[in-house]
Formats: sequence, C-alpha cells, structure tokens
Amino acid sequence: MSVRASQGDGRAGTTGARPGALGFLTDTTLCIGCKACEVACKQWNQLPMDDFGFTGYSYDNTGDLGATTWRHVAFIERVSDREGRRPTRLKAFQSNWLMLSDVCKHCVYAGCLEACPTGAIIRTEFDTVVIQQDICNGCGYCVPACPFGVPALSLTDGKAHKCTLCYDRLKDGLEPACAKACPTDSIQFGPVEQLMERAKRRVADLHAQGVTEAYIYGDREVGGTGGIEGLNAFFILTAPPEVYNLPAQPELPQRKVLPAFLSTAAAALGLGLAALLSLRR
Amino acid sequence: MGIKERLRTHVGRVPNPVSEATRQAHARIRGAEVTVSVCPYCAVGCSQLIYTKDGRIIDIEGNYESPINGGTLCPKGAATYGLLTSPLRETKVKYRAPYSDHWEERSLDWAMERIAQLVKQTRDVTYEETDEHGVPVNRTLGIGHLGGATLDNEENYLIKKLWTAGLGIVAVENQARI
Amino acid sequence: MSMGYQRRWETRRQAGGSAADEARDSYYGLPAIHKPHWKWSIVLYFFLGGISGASYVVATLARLFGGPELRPVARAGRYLSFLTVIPAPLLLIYDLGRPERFHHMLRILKLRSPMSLGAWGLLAFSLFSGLSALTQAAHDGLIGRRGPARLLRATPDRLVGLLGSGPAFFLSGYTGVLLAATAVPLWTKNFLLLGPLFLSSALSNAVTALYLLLAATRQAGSHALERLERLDRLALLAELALLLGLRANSGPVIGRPLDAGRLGQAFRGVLGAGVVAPLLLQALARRRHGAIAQALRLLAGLLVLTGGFLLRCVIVFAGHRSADDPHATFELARKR
Amino acid sequence: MPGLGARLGRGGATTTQQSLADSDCIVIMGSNMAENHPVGFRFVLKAKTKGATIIHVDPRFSRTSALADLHVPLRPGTDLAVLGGIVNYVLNSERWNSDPFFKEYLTHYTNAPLIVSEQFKDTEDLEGLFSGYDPEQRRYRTETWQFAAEEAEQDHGPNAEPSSAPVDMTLQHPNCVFQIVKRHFARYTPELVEQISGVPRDLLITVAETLLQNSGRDRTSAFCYAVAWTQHTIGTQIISCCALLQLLLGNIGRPGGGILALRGHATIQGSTDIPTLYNLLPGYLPMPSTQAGHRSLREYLATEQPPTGMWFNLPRFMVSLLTAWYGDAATPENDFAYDLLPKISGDYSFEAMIPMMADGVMKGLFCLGQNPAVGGQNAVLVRKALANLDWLVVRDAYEIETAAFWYDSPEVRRGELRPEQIKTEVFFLPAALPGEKEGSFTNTQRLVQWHDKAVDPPGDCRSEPWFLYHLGKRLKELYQDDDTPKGRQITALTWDYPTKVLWDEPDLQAVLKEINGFTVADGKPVSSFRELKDDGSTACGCWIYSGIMPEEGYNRARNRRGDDKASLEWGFSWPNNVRILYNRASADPQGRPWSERKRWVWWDPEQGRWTGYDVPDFPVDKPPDYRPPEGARGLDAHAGDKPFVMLPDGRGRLFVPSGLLDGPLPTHYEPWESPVGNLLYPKTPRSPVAPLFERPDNPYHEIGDPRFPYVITTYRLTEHHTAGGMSRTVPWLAELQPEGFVEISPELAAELGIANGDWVVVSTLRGEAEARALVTDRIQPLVIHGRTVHQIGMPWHFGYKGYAQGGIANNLSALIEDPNSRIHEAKAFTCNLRKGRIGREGEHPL
Repeated sequence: MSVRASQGDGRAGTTGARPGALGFLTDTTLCIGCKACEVACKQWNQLPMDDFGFTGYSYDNTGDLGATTWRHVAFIERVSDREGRRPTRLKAFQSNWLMLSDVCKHCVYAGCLEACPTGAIIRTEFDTVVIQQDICNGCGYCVPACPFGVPALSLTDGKAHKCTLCYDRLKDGLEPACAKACPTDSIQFGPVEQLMERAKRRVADLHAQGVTEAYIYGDREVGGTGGIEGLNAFFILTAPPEVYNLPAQPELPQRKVLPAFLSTAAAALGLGLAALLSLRR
Repeated sequence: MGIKERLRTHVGRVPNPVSEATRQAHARIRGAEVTVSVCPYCAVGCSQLIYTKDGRIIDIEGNYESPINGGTLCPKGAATYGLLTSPLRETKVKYRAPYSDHWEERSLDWAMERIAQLVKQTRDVTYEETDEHGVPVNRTLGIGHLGGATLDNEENYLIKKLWTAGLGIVAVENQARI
Repeated sequence: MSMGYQRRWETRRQAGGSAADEARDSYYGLPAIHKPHWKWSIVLYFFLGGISGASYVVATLARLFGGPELRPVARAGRYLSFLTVIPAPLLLIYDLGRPERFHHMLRILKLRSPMSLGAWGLLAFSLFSGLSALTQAAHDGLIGRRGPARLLRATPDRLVGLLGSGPAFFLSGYTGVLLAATAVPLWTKNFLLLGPLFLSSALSNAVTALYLLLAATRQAGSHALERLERLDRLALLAELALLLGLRANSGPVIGRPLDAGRLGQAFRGVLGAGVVAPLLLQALARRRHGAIAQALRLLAGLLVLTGGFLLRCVIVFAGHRSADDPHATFELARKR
Repeated sequence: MPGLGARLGRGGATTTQQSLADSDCIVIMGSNMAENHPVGFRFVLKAKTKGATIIHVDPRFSRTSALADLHVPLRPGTDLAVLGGIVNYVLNSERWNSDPFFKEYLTHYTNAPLIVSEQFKDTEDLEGLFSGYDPEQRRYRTETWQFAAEEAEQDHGPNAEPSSAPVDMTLQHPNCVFQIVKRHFARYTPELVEQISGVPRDLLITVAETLLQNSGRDRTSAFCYAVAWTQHTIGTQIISCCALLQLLLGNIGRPGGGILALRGHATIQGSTDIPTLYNLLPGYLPMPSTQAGHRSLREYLATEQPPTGMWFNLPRFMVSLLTAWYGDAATPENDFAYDLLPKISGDYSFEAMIPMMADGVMKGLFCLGQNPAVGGQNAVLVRKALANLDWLVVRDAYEIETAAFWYDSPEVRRGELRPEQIKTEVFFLPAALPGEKEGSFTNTQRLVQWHDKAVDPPGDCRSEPWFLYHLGKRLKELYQDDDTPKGRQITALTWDYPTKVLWDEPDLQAVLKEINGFTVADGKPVSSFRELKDDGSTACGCWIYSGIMPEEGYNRARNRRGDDKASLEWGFSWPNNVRILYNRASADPQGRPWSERKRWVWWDPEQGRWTGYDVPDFPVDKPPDYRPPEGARGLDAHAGDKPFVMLPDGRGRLFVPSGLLDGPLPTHYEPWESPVGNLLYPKTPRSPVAPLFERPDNPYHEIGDPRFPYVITTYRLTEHHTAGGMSRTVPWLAELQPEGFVEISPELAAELGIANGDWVVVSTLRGEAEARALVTDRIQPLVIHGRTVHQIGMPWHFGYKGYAQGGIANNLSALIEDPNSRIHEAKAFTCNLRKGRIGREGEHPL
C-alpha cells in the first residue's frame, strides 16, 4: 500500500504527540501471534475470561477488543495466491500470516475522552487516556465515540472499560504488562517521540530488506487523521489498515459537534420562523 | 481544591477532572515481597518473579535479569498466576472406591497410609527376586510410574531412588518418552 | 468478544471456504467499531424530549404572537411540554450502566460533549418547562389561588417562555448532534442533517400532538387548528426534504441499512406513512368537511406521531447496523 | 536423545538459545519454535535482525513459517529424506569441495577418515538393509559395522574403538567413513527427494546452498528441532542425520552453530539427566539389564566401560551412585549392594506399560504430573488399561482426565462402560506447584535453574518430595522386619533427609547435595565429578550434575547474574557449567579461533590452557598438539584436537559402529502408516527394526490402505501445554483456544463438502475423535509419487476436563516405537475424516 503524502499542514513531525507522552509501538513484523500480551494484560488487570467458543477465524478466538479484552491479537491468513498456490520464498519477518496485537490507541485527541459527559475519561500525566472507574456511570457514549472500537461496557459492572496503558504501573515506573511480556519486542513501550523515531528507522530497514509494504499506522497520514493528530499507541503494518480491521483515515467525531450544532441552530431559526409565521394572528 | 481550580478542571471545552482514586492509584506490587521462580511450562526456562503480600501471591511476571527471557513471557508463562489460582484448582484429597460412581473426600493421612498398604500388597505379590536363570533381579513389574518432566530434578531423583532403588519398581517413565 | 453480534459459525458458511476467504473483504465481517448499547428507552427519550421541547416553543410563540385564539395552544403546549419532559431523566437514568451514579452527569460541563451539554440542557429546560407549566396551572387555578400560586401568576410568563425557548429548541435538536458526534457511519456521515431532521420531526410531532389534544377536547377554534395544521405541513415538508437528503447523502454503503431488511421497510414506512401520507391526508381533509375530514385528520395525526417515533427507531437502529458493518466504517474512513 | 548422543557423545542440546542470536542461518525443522518456544524464538529474531536467514521446514505453514524467509513444506515423516538430500547436495557442492575449512574440520574432528571393516554392507548393497540383519528377531547384529582394525578384537565389547584405528586423511580410501557416507547418500537426489517428500527440487537446493553459504570459518548455521523429529519410528536417525550434516558443515561446538533440541516440558532434559526412565540411571548410566549381561557389578562394568574417553570413568560414577543410594549397606565386599539394584530384562517404556496394565501384569500406577488418558498413544487402550488397574494414584493440581477416566471418559459417556464395572481404586492427591515449593528445573539447553518458594501450598496440596519422603518412611516401617531382598532393598535405602518445620517437608538442599556428590567421611560436597572415587569413599546421585553445589550451602543453580555473552553466572549448566558443548571445536586444530567473528574457546599458549567466553568442554590444560602415548586410558587417550570427549576416540561420528539399533547411517524409511511405499528402497518400506505392539486393540494400517487415505500429524499450540492439565484449566489460556479442532486444506474441505467450523470425525482403526474443522490454506495437499496426498493437522491438547475441551487426538495414534529412544510415532500416520459428529449437538466433544 502506498500512503499518500500528507496535505502539508505546516506542522512539524508526523504526529501531534505532546512532549513526554508515553505510548506503544506495536511492530507487527516482529509479532508471532503468541497472545502473551492478551494474557499478561488480563493477569495484571485481573480481567475475567470472555464467553468463548471456537470461531474459525484463523487462530483468533477473542474477536475484538472489549470490556474484558484490552489487547487482542488479530490473525489474517494470506498464504495462498488467487490460484491456491502456497509461497515458499517469503518476505523478511512476518508475512503471509498477518498477526497484529491491537490495543487502545491513546489518541492524541481522543473521541472517547471528549465524548465522556462525566469526566470519567481523562488524559493522564503520561498523556494516556484512562477511564476512571470511580466516576464512570456507564452512559456508554464513549463506546460509539471511538473511531477504533476500543471502549466497551461491561455486562458485569455496567461501566466502560479499556486499556489504561497500565496507569497504575506507570505511576510506579513499571512497564505496561503487555509490552513487558511480549517475547519478540513486537510491543515496545516508551516516550512516543523516541518510539516514532525507532519506527521510522525500522520501516526504512524493512524497505531496504524488500518489505516495501511496511508503513507506520498512527501518524497524521494514516490512523491518526482527521483531528486525532496521531496515536500514542501506533503500529507498523504491512497491509492496508482495513485488513487488520483498522480504519485508514478516521476522524475525531467531536469535529462534528460545532458544525452539527450550527446546522441545527439554523434549522431552529428556520423552523421557528415558520412557526412564527404560521401561528401569528 | 479552590473553586477556581475546580472550575478550571471541571468546566470547559474538554476539562480534565482527575478523581481522588486516580491520584492515589499505584501498582499493587508496590511494597510486595519478591521471590525468584522458573516458569513451569515449557523448557525454555524463563525466570519469573512472584510477588506476594501477606502470604498470598498477587502477581507473577518475567524477570528482567534473566539472560533467557529478559523479563518477557509467553502466554502460558504469563498465565502462571492463573495456573496457581484457577477456580478449578483442587486442594482436597479425593478417593474413589472400587466400582463406585462418585468421589469421596478423605484425609491426607488416611490416603497416605492406604497407598503405602497397597504398594506393599502389590509389591509383595509381584516381587521377583531372581529371573528364570537365577540371576538376582529384585524387581516388581506390578507397579508403574508416570511423570517427571514437569517435576523438579530433586523430585525426579527421589522418585527414581525410592521407586527403583528402594522398591524395585522398574517401569518408571516420564514424558521424555512422548 | 464483545456482546451483541453473532459468531460467524452460527451462520451459513460455504463448503471448501477457508478462514482466509472469510477475511478477504473485511476482518471476518466483524465490526470495526463498537455500536452503542442504546435500546428503546433512549429512542423513547429522543421522541418525548423532541415533543417536549417543540411544544414549549410552539406554546411560547402562540403566547407571544398567536393572540387570544391561540391561548389554548399555549396552555396545552406548556402542559404537554412538562408532561413529556418528566419521564426524560428517568429514561436516561434507566439506561445507565450504573444508575446510582446518574448525578455524575452534572459533575462537569464539557462543551465538546453533546451528552454533557444535553444533561445540562435537559436540566435547564426542565426548570423552564416546569416553571411555565406551573405558571399556567396557577393561571388556570389548578393549584389554588394563594401563596405560591399568586407568586407564579406574577411571573413574566412570556419572558420566561422566550428564555426557555433556547433550551427547548436545544432539547429537540441536540440528540441529532449527539448521534452525529460519534464514529457510527450513518450518523456521522449525516452530521449536518440529523439535528435539523430531529428538530423538524419534533416540531411536527409536537404540533400534531397539540392538534389532536385540542381537537379532541374541543378547546380551540378552527382558526387555531388551521394554523397548527399549516405549521405541521411546513414541518413535515422540511422533514421530507431532510429524510430524502439523508438517504442520498448516506450513499450506497453507509446507507445500506436504510434500504435492506426490516429497517429498510421501516425507513420507507417513515417516509411514506409517517410523512407523505399525512401530508396527503391533510390535503384531502381540507377538501372535505365534517366527520370524514375529522377522521382523515385524526389518521394523519396518528401517522405523524407513529412516524416520529419510528423515525428515531430507524435512525438509532440503522446506525447500529451501520456500526456493525465494517465496510461502512471503512467507507467513512477511507483514504482521501 | 540417542540421536545426538550416538554421533556427538551427549544427548543434550549442543548449544544455547542465546547462541542462536549469533547464527547466520537457522533451520527450524521438526519444530514449530515460534509457537511452542516463543521466548526462545526471540533469539531467532535477533539473528534475523542481524541479517540471518531463517528457514522453516514443516508440513504446515505455522506461526514459525510466518516469520521465516523460506517455508519448505514436506510430507510428514519424510524429514530424513530431505536431510539426506541436503547431505548429498553438500558433499557434491562446489563450495564444500573448494573451501578447505570443511575438510580440515572433518578430518580432525570426525571419524570421516577412519576405515570401516570390509564386511560392512550398506543399504545400497542390501536394498535398504544394513549387514547383520536378523529378520526373525527384527534386529541387527553390529559385528560387521566395526572399524577395520578392530575386527580381531571383538572381545572388547561394542565401545572398544582403539584410537589407533587406521585412517586415511585424504578421505579417498573406498572404505573410509567419508566415502561410505558419500555413497550412502548418493541416492538422495533432489529429484527423488521431491517425489518422496513433496519438496520442490529447486527449493531443496536453495536450502542446501543457503546452509553452505552460511557455514565455514567465519559463518555458522544452527538447527532447531523438537518432537516433530523424535516422534517417528526413525526419529533417532532423523536427529542423527542432522548431527551428521552439522559435522559435515563444521557447525558443531561453535557459537551460532550446533543443534538446539527444544524440549516441551520445564525439565524434560532434567528428567532424562536424572531419569525417571526405565532404562537409565542418573547421569546416563545404563540401567542394569539381564539381557546385556549385567549380572554383577563386574560384568556391568566389563560390558559398559570403554577403555578410552570419558566413559572410562564409569566405575567411579556407578560406585558413587550405589553409595549414595544404599549408604552403609554398600560395601566393597558386597559390590556396593549392586544386587539390590533391580535389573531390567525387557521393554518397560511408557508404551510397553500400557499393554502390561491392560493385561493385568501391572496392577498399580502412580501418575505424578502426567496425563496418559489424553497424552498416551492409543488413548482408548490407555483408558482401558487404567480401568484394569487395582489402584491408581494421581497427583496433580487439577482433576485431569486420567483421574476422571472412570466416570467421564468418552467410553463412559457413550455408555460402553459404566463406573460400576470399573474396579480401579483411585486416589487423587492435590499437588503443590512451583511457587509453592522450591527445586530446580533443567531447561532445554541443559541449564539448571532453581526456583524459590514464595507461599505455602493451599489445603492438602503437597510437594512431590513431601509425598515421596513420607511414603518412603511409611514403607520403610512396613518392611522393617523383612529380611528378604525385598525388605532389605527398602530398608537399606538412605532416606534420612533433614526436614523443615511445615509438614516435615524434606530439605531439598540436602537432596541437591546428594545429587551433586559428597565425600562420605566428612559429608563435604565434591566440587566436580573428577573428585569421584570408585572405592565407596564418595557418594554421588548424578555425576553430570557434580559441581552444582561445590561447597556446602552454595547452590549454583541459584546463581542469578546474567550477561550478554555466555552468562556463566546464571544457573548451572551440565556438564561442569559448559554452555556450548564440544566447544573445543570452536578453535581450529591448532587451537586458534576459526575466525574473529566466531571466537568462543581457544588455546592460550602463554598460560598453557584453554580459555574463552565459555567453560572449555575439554581438559583445560591439554595442548592442541597433545598426542596420546601408547596404552593411554580414558581422556588421556584422546589427542589435543579431538573435541568429542565422551566418545571413545574423541571424534564426532559420521558413522556409528555401535549405539544405534537401526544402522550406523541414517536411512529413510516410511512411517509405519504411510500412504505410499519407500521410493528409495522399495523392498524395505518401513523401519526393519521398529518395535511393534501387534495386538487386537492396537491394529495398524497397511501402507496405502484406501480406508485411511489421509496423512495426519499432531502438534501443540502456543496457547496450550501438552495434555492440557496446566492450560485447559486456566481461564486466560482456555479462552484463547477454547475447543479442539483439526486443520484441513480448502482442497480437502471442498472434496468432502466441509465448511469452516463444521464438526468432523477423524478415525483410525484405534479410535475416533471429533473436532471442529478449521479450513485453512496453511495446510496443503502435496503431490507424492505423482499423486495428491491430503494432510490433516490436529492439536493433541484436548480432552474431557477443564474449561477448554475437545476430542482426544491420541485416540487415533498407535503404539509403535523408535527402537533407540522408544518414542512413539505421532507425527505421521494415516487416518480417515468425515463430516459429522460422534456425540450429539450441545454435548461436549468426544
């Protein structure tokens, strides 16, 4: 896939990440789909197992991110070509069976956070996005407000949940559980600025090794678009975002608030006028 | 918090009202005791840290110091806490009498004594002092043993020593064979 | 796996088809975003809130500009507004995952969150609606003649009505913005239309409700009813235009739930039976007299109200459907 | 393990996981490393990041293949043909014949130049058989497999290889090992290998060329394998063929080289070193056997002690072991109580035990952390055997299938068997888990690591040492007045370990000290096996672990200081803390590093000793130019350029005159159940010496049986562990792979009308298992002998207990063994598959 160059909005850098922001770089080219991240996350956060069953979706039996699944590994089989021929000479690193450990993107501007009417969702001192469980009243508005399908309401406690980027661990200077467990360093944790530099070098290396498909998902060109201004948890992918069930150029939903209110106000004026004209003596 | 500060954090375009619980949040392993362990699953040999508070395990993670895993774990290793605390974990002795259709709960001491008696009975009946050529063999084929590859070296040593050298049980086998 | 959608193996799969085939067009057809959990209580809130706000506006305008003929309209509008706003917070609290924490809604005021604005707006409007209704009741002698009643009669009800019309319009229309400011493809794609659509529908619903009430109780004269019907016609025409615009603007992929299945039928039902048919029936009624005309108007009124409720059902649940459709999400967020 | 042992001297992995990061090419074959050893796979990716080529040879496209540069699909059971093809290509390649490195390594470090007896006849001459075959007994006599000079001295026993055997350093002699090997593999042409295995010829050549380009003075290649090599009737020979190839390529004993055996259990290596195995004593001493003539200690030593090499020290190891076990009862006068040690006279391996139980020979069984009702071959027969026991003791943390067979097995659920008909008295004792007890595991690279105790086990859960110690105490008491051998055997056993307060838990430091060895007089630990004596003055439970506790209270398994080189201060690696085995070979014959890049252990002429990053696996002060004097014994008989210290002549063996039961050279035979015959040797399609269990409840499929047209292979998933007792019971793992399934290709699915997610039933003559079908391109049909052969893959974790359940794959497999390792064949057999279920909808699977 080729990602078109950005429109050039004059801002430096490829994301609007704030200085000192902490985040994840999830490099799918190093992912072996072991799901250690899923388990380490559930272990640390003491999340229950899901209501499960065999899906037939390759090796993905958890399906998506949810209230009790904050890391989710997607599996996409791209083994055969159209004629059913299996490859033998493969691209360097992950190829043909794509695996991605999905997670909350901790957007630079986050739809869930801006939607939250109670202030339960906050931006922390680490620039991560966290749902405060002592505040959330389960209105559920953050759920559709996320362009990535991350937060979800729990059936058991009625509140919204998602990855906290291990906020409690960060407070003690500990690495998030998933990044720590990841055996192949597919999940890397650190200051977003450093991770972005590393990701760019990695993508350049991959291109040099013939993996010309590799690109960063989560900057202002793809993933972190439309007012989101980049993702603090971003990815290196080798196929179009949709393959991994990710939107290519999502928008921050709250961008619509003002224009929508303006059009509604205009309608109110119009209808009010119509009413006035209709009703007046 | 002053009213001004409160307004600033609670009213605005996108205010950021941090709760008291969030301010107090911290890793539950803060101040916990740490014990170094080894992952019980495969043979890669990942070093683990077991965190305990008040005699209870609260967390198990990889050990950064290990030259093998360097803090990482696979899904099974990461689930070790679950292995120790699963709701399905058995902590009571269960006994099933011959031809019975149900388990019975028994004391550990009763079971140990009954097992010792059964070992003696079976061994006494099946013991061979010599083979058909009169060569001393001092063994029993009447009792067998399976398991060892998930046990400790010291445990394997005691198994081999007690069963084979002490009781003449020769059919002692573990998962290395499968 | 999050709740609310089926696993693929519960549906038909083709012999010989592989896991790779199922992930060819999308990720096994699984949703790319999460839809909200909103069910009937929210739809009902949208409906009643719309009527409440719009009837308040109608009442205010009737009081301000309608002259004595429209006094009954103003009175009925104030009562209707108050009656329909009472269940609103209850429906909202009922919908919460943690209802006991409903007051957290008023913990902050967040200008970027339509829901936060909505909570405050609903609170503000309830005060106005309550005050106006009480004032009306005081005038009508329903709460006695002394004490508070006297105080209420002294309130400047026209000024109150004027001030309350802002929140009233807000309550009728913000729900459209609430839907628009999400990642749900059908809603956000039509972000400029939903507010006006809900507003016009609210107006026609409120007017129709008032019309039926006044006609049934024979409280208003024919002039008053004619004016109401005129307003209803305008509102319905606006609604018709907005609905057609919404369908066209949604496009083939995002708009698919408006075409297919039960929701498609419902959408066509809203258009046909909820908007076009009442317009035609009203036109027909204007050429007739007596019982037939009354029956036609009654039918038209019922169709409008049913259509108004159904419209909100369709918009909400078709939105859910579009959220479950990864193609709709990708269409919305495709590379530009 | 005999596969590596026979050619290199020890059965253990020759290298470490960390050393893979130094590889230039890594071939993963017979292993799905990324899935089953994800953390070990880090080092593969580290090598890859540095530019190494990763090759995965495997029937399936797995998570390992996804990260590889080459995926080489082959039919299950044809690994040896593919390896043979690589050997053949290498020997005739331009590079191998032009770079002097290879021949220098070969002539000095291996037995390639040795001349083999004229009487030896190869499979080339005898249509797939070696000389000395006895068809009656289905076994080989090895007299004709010896080296030329030895023939006259047959009396010295099978291990007697004098270091003075004739050699031809030019490798031209027609009967030198090198020429025999070359002729032996000449048949394995890329074309024929393609027909047998389905590996396209150009792909085979690419693999061989990649290996050649990445082997030499300055480059090394490594092989990683696991049970997908061992679990074949020719498993040992597959591994030994890899050892042969790595010797040819000069990759053994060098950083980034070697063969990494990937073990599946936490201490499968340890439970072989300190074997809970019927045919071994600790430290790889052979178990005394009446069949081998071990009637007395003298005879035992006479047959097993070679005059040269490390094993010359056998008497010290054996006497020290007997002293450790029988203490005061072991005296020089009574041959250290050798008679009390039981003798074997047959096969009592796991597979042999199953018929013993089913036939009532074996009446009682202990299962300590093993789940044969799921993990045992022909699991239907296993459960039948369990139902025929008088008593069964299961110790586990969970109620596993083996404990529940009498009320919850498929047989009971189908109504074929009722609990009221089963006599077995069953004890389930809850076990303590690591974290609740201390002890040591030996990992896949022979690294012994101690785990400390964090908390007390819950309820009645107890450690194995507690159970054994107290059961032993009770039995000693029961037998205290019995003066017959069976009484003396148990009463003589040393069993006095200090105990700790809680529940009288035996002190494992004391057990470790006994394993390490100590001088009897003062009880002080020995610092190395070199201190062991054959006069009863030392006791030692496992000589290869000597040095793990060099002084009282110093437990080297508890060392926890790692570094980025050999990490000598992290744990203890047997032998003697050596990390890369045979590392003398990391230097050239003169003792200099082969290259700066591949420096590891070298001779320091100034200090007059071997030095380097690792502990030298070699007498530390033996100079490279040392030549043994006439009549030298033990290690003194090895020259200074012979790295393979365990072997009689110190040379790695391309040709194995003894120690392998199925031939001195690796030969491809088809799996016992195969869709096709053997194209290499049509008259000898299958292993001529594989031990069979021919009985009505263990029937085999004939070659090409049309009722069972598909090849099936069984395997594990990242998300589960072995027979599932430790993973299907854990919620967080169960949800990740919640049900049993079989993987089939879209081609087969289309043929049989099966949709993804459908129920299917897999069947053999032994039994059936049902599962969901996962239709995937990762499984592919192969063209074999010109016809399409479909493959089926089935994870074998699943059973009828725990959260995640599914049909038992081992219901399908058969009792059949590799003659050397006595490991079964579950990686390749034949089966049928149909759409449908055995049980009813809504029931959990059978």
